[in-house]
Amino acid sequence: MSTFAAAASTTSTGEAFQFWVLAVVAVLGALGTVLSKKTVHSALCLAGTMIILAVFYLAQGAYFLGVVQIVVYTGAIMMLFLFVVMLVGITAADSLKETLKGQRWLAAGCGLGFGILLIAGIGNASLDTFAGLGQANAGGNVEGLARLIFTKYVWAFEITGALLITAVVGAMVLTHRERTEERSTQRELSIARVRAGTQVPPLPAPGVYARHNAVDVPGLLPDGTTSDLSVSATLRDRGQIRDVSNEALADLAELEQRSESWLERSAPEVTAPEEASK
Amino acid sequence: MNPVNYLYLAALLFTIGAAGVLIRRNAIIVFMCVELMLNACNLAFVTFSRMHGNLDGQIIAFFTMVVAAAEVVVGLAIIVTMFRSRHSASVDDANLMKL
Amino acid sequence: MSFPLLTVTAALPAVGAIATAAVPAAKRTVAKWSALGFSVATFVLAVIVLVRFEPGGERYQLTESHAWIKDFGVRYELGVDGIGVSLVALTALLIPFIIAAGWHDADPLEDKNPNRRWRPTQGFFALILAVEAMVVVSFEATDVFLFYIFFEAMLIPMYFLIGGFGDQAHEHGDDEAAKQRSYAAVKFLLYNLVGGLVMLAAVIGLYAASADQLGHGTFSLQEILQARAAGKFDLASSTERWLFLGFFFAFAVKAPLWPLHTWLPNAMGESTAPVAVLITAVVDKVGTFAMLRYCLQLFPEASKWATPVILVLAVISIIYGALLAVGQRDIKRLIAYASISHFGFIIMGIFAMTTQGQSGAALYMVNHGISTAALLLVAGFLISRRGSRLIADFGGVQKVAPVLAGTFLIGGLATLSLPGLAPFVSEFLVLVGTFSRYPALGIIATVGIVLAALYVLVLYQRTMTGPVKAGVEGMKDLKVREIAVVAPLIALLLFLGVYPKPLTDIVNPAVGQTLSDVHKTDPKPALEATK
Amino acid sequence: MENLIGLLVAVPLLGAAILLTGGRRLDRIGHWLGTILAAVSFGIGAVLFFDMLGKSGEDRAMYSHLFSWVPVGGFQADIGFQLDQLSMTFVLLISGVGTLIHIYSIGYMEHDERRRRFFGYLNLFVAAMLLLVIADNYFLLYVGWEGVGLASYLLIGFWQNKPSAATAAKKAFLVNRVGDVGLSIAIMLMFTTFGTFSFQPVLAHAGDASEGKLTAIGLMLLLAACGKSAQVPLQSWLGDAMEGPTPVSALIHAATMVTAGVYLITRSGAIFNGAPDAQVAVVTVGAVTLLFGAIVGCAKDDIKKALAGSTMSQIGYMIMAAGLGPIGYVFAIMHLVTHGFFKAGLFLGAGSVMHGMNDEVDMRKYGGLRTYMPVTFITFGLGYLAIIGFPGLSGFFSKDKIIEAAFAKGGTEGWILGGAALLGAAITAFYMTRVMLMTFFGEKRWEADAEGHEPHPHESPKSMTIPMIVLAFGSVFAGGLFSLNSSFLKWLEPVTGHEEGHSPLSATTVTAGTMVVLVIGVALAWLMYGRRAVPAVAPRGSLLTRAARRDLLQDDFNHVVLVRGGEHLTRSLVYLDHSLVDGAVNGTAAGVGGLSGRMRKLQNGYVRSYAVSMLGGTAVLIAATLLMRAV
Repeated sequence: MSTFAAAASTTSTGEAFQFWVLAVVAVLGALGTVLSKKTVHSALCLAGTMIILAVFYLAQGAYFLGVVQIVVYTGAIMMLFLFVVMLVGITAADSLKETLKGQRWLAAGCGLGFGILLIAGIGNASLDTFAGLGQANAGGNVEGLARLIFTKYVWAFEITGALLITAVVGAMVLTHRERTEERSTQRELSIARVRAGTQVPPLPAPGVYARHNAVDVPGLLPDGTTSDLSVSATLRDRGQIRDVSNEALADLAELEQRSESWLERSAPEVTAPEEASK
Repeated sequence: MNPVNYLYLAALLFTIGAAGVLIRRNAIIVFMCVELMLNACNLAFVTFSRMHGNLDGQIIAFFTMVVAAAEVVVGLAIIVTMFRSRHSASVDDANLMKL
Repeated sequence: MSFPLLTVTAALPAVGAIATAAVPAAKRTVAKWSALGFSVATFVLAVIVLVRFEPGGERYQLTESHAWIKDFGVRYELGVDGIGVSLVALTALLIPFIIAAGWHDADPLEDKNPNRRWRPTQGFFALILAVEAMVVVSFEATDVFLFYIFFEAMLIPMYFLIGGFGDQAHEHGDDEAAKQRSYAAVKFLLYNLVGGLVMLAAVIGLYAASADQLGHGTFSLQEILQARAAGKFDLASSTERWLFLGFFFAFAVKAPLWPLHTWLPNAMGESTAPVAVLITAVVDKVGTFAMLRYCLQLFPEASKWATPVILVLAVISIIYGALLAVGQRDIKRLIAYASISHFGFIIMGIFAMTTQGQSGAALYMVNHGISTAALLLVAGFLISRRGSRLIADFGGVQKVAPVLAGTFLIGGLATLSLPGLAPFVSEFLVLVGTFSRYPALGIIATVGIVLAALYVLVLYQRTMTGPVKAGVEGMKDLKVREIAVVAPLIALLLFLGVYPKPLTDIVNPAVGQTLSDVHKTDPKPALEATK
Repeated sequence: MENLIGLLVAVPLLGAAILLTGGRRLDRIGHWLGTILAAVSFGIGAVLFFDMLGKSGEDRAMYSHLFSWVPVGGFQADIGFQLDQLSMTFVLLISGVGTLIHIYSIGYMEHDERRRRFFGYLNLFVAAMLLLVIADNYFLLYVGWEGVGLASYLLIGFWQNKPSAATAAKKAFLVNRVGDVGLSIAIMLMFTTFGTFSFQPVLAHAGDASEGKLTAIGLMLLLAACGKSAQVPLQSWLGDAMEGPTPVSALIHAATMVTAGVYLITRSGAIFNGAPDAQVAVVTVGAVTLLFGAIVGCAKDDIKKALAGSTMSQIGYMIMAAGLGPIGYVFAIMHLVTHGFFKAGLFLGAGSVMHGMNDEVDMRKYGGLRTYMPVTFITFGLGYLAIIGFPGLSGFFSKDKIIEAAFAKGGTEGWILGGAALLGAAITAFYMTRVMLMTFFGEKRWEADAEGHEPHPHESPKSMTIPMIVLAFGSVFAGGLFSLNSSFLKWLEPVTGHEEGHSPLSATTVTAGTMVVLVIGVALAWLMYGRRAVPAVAPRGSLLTRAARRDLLQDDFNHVVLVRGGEHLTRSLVYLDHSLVDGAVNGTAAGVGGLSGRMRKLQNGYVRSYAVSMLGGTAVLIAATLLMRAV
């Protein structure tokens, strides 16, 4: 690994090659994060970018950070994101259509100008001498960081500890829902249901027909139509109901065909699946 | 190659993130974009630390991560609560700051 | 170090304000008496200051000096010269009368619910004392920054006094009165705030100038004066002029000088008579006083440079104010415009840059305070009896209330500066002082004398003489409290009119020093006659 | 002795203070107190007078310096008194006539519930007037000057419930104030010229000053004199001043206050001597006024207004005499004193008539009163003879001298002035005879008034008649006494100086001429009012008559030009102050308000637009730093 950190004002071709390849990917990932319709996709793109950044850290001799980046960011934080996406992601598919008047143009303008300025700034800053981390990492990168953290930055370190604790408590307070009344028993619930008069019997079970036991398959009502009630609300909202009634009816029809032909009898006209699914 | 390119990359990423913050309505994605910006900064820090040949830059980057973690925790919690209260994660729905 | 007399004099009313405000809501009378007690105690202290002050001694006496904000060279410096000490005395003298005159002005009206949390009475008197404290400090301060702070802080209590406690007497009923009142209060605040902010810029500029002239920035008046005397402090004329204008603008708004005067009639018209007295007789004096102390002493050259314009504005104020006073339908507004005319005289005297002019101006501040107080307070009694401020609603009052009419007439005569009453001396001094350097202006200004007679006598004729108007018949004559308020003021007017020497002895040295600051000497008479 | 001088002022002032602040408990003794105090100050004056007689001519003047009043730099005003023969003459006149009129008022104001206050004001007036004449510097004189103005304001407006009275009082004060401006400017000029304004140094060094300055001072003093002495063009207030109670008219507007102008000019003789142009102005004013007043006097039917016109014209004589310079000063003062006697007497007589006629003032409603009120008739008659200059009575001596002096001025100027004086004498004879005839002769013309009670004329009480008698004595003998081996001349000469004018006409010629015009005037009046019956309602009369009834349209001029114009000016200024000065400020306020109203639209509450502005801001900052580093 020391080869990575060696470079002074220029880097090894290896690193250069690696940079040019990965940088492109990282940018693509970033764009993906911003532009993809579905939250999950942007989360994944972000994760990718982060991993690439981790590689860059390693490449620049920040071994500890590189690892932390992978473990903490990509491992923990992104997962946290995904959890929340699952919790919240019902409206995940949000249109990219702009509602605020002129917001997009402003955003484009500011972003562009900002970027240009930033790059210009870097450009005309004289940054060609790179000391490299050779002797800084001599005693080992982790030890070096540790020495700094526990000497020079110990105060800040303590503060961050406090910050983290506060954050945890804050998160708990925010998300914790205080239960104000006694948890209602089944009896009370049933009574309430009868009172309300809606859906007194239990909900129909999904996946009737032996060949289907998946929860995303709605059950069929006696008339052959499907009952969305039989599928969990989440799936319903996500529009992830797999409607199998048609093929089921098709199989049925085929079965009867076969039996008729075996019995040398004219089969009765099979109701078209469309009408059946009405 | 001159390592300055890392900085250019950082700038680019940062800008993309910023743009994302500006144009996306979904709070979660906005958040991710913020994370992206933070990461861009970290990259810059690491590059600087390499440039100066000492580890302070990395330390700062490290602190940034910690703070980012805390921020994400609280932020996501807020998003969840917001979603609970108004069944939407769109930042535009919360414009109570309007005069 | 010696006993901090000046600090105590300023602090006592402040303490009084807190104490008065702390009185429980039910105990209204207690609050009144405590306010009166504190103000009287302050007056006693002021008298002690007056006695301890030796005329012709040090320029600034009874000085106190402590570092306050080291980083900006702000010091807590107090000290009084002849003019300052007499104005401190004036303030301390007037406040008890103001309080006594406003004894019932802040009583809650019956129809409002009695047990409300807001305590107007306590607030009223506490605010008056607060104003007194701030005014006293600004008369005593010899540190520009310290002065500035209190010069501005004054506005806050005044704002509430004007906006919160107007008299209900308005031609269009209470709601209209309230609306007018808040308008007046806001106008007052904005005008003075703008002036103050401009001044703040100039104050900072002064600090910067001193920083690069003396090496360390300072706000201390004395230090700057000594530095100039030693030739170490010498501003470029352009800088000096800008700074001067910054200061002068603020003071001209406060004074007020035409055309920055329009806030005064509103403020005085809408507020109760005692508060109006507070405005015109006490608070506005800070403006003219500050011209004399800061504009002239800090920026002598610029003052001389601006003199012609200022004098013309002052003369305009004199004539203009008098003419508008003639045209008013509202007693208090009339008096307000009369005051504008008088402030014109004061400013003219200050910038005539002659001994007579400036001594006259200094006397004028004191005399105008007393005379206007007398006139306005009587007018207040009159208005509160009739429940109207319109001149047209009165007539034949002297028939039913001769004492009231008599005191009103004396106040009026003092306002038109009749010989034998104090204002005459000061007005004539101002005129002579101006005339001896700018004859034309002096002569134009004398027109103001005739106009003064006009508006005062017209006011007296319309309100007091003639057949008794409807609504005036049942009018009661002055009560003992009211006479106790007015009589001492009148006595003082007579005394200072006949024997102003004590006052002039205190004021003259200060004026002499100011004139030497601006390097001006009185013009010599055409031929020296043997005295 | 010198210490007594202050008391002259202090005593009546004390009286005023007591009476005005004393309250109702003094109502019963108030008038006596006032009268006694006035008498006391007359007594003091007498004592000083005899003390003065004891000394030789030159060192008769007494000085007393009380304390330094307004010491500011070169401006040193003191409270100090100077009592020389000139002042002494006035002191005796003022306190003497004053006392008499106090006594008279006891009876005259008997039925007025505010009598105490009236006496307070009278005392105040006496004090102020005495201060005016014994002050030793112009600044202190100014105090007395305005003091008498105040007293006259209070007394004219004494019956304040009469709007006419209140207005008249205000008018009097205002017109006087205009004059006072003249005086104050004169004082300023003296200060800038001489560095002082005490009589002695100023008058001593008057010669050294440039003529231009002296002329300016003189004209300003003349303006002051015009205001106080009701000379053209500031005479308009005197007629209205008759709204006051008659004793006031007698004391202030006939005998004393209105003569203050003459005092001022005579006192400042040294200045006028050095400024011929100013003197010309003075004599012109005097001549014009003496004709003006006389003409007005001819037309008035109100007895007091007629007398007021006569006062104006007599003071015109004095001013003219004073304007003649050293040849006239003494006679001006002499006429002033005699006039003080007979004019006061005439007014008191008029008052007594009114007293008997339920305050009826219209002479056309009198007639034949001589039988009803003999004492009044005789005293009034003597006063009448005195004023028209009947040989041997006081008016004869003083007025004759003035006319001589006028001729003695020499040149065409002398002829003009003399002619004017003679004409004035003729008119005086005419209108006074008219008054006399309309009031006391002919048949009775009064009838029951609206309430139906007929006036039954009766003689006035002793308290009123005695002063009239005393004054009548004065008006008969004073003149003779004064001109007895020209004692008055000798008495005043040390102060005013005197030089004999060389008249183109001999004294006897002048006297003869005076007699002739006198006879003509009387005869004319008798033809018009004595032979024919006087119509009870005034005939329309000639254009001049109608103009004269309206004070020769002078008031109308004031009304149109000053009052109306002033009203318009103030009204438009009030409007401008509101719309322009105030409007500018309010406009700015409105503008700012509107702007902020637009600005607040930016606060739309959308996080993202806030974010945009943040980013933009950052961009700007970066750009700024870059630029900074670039330059």
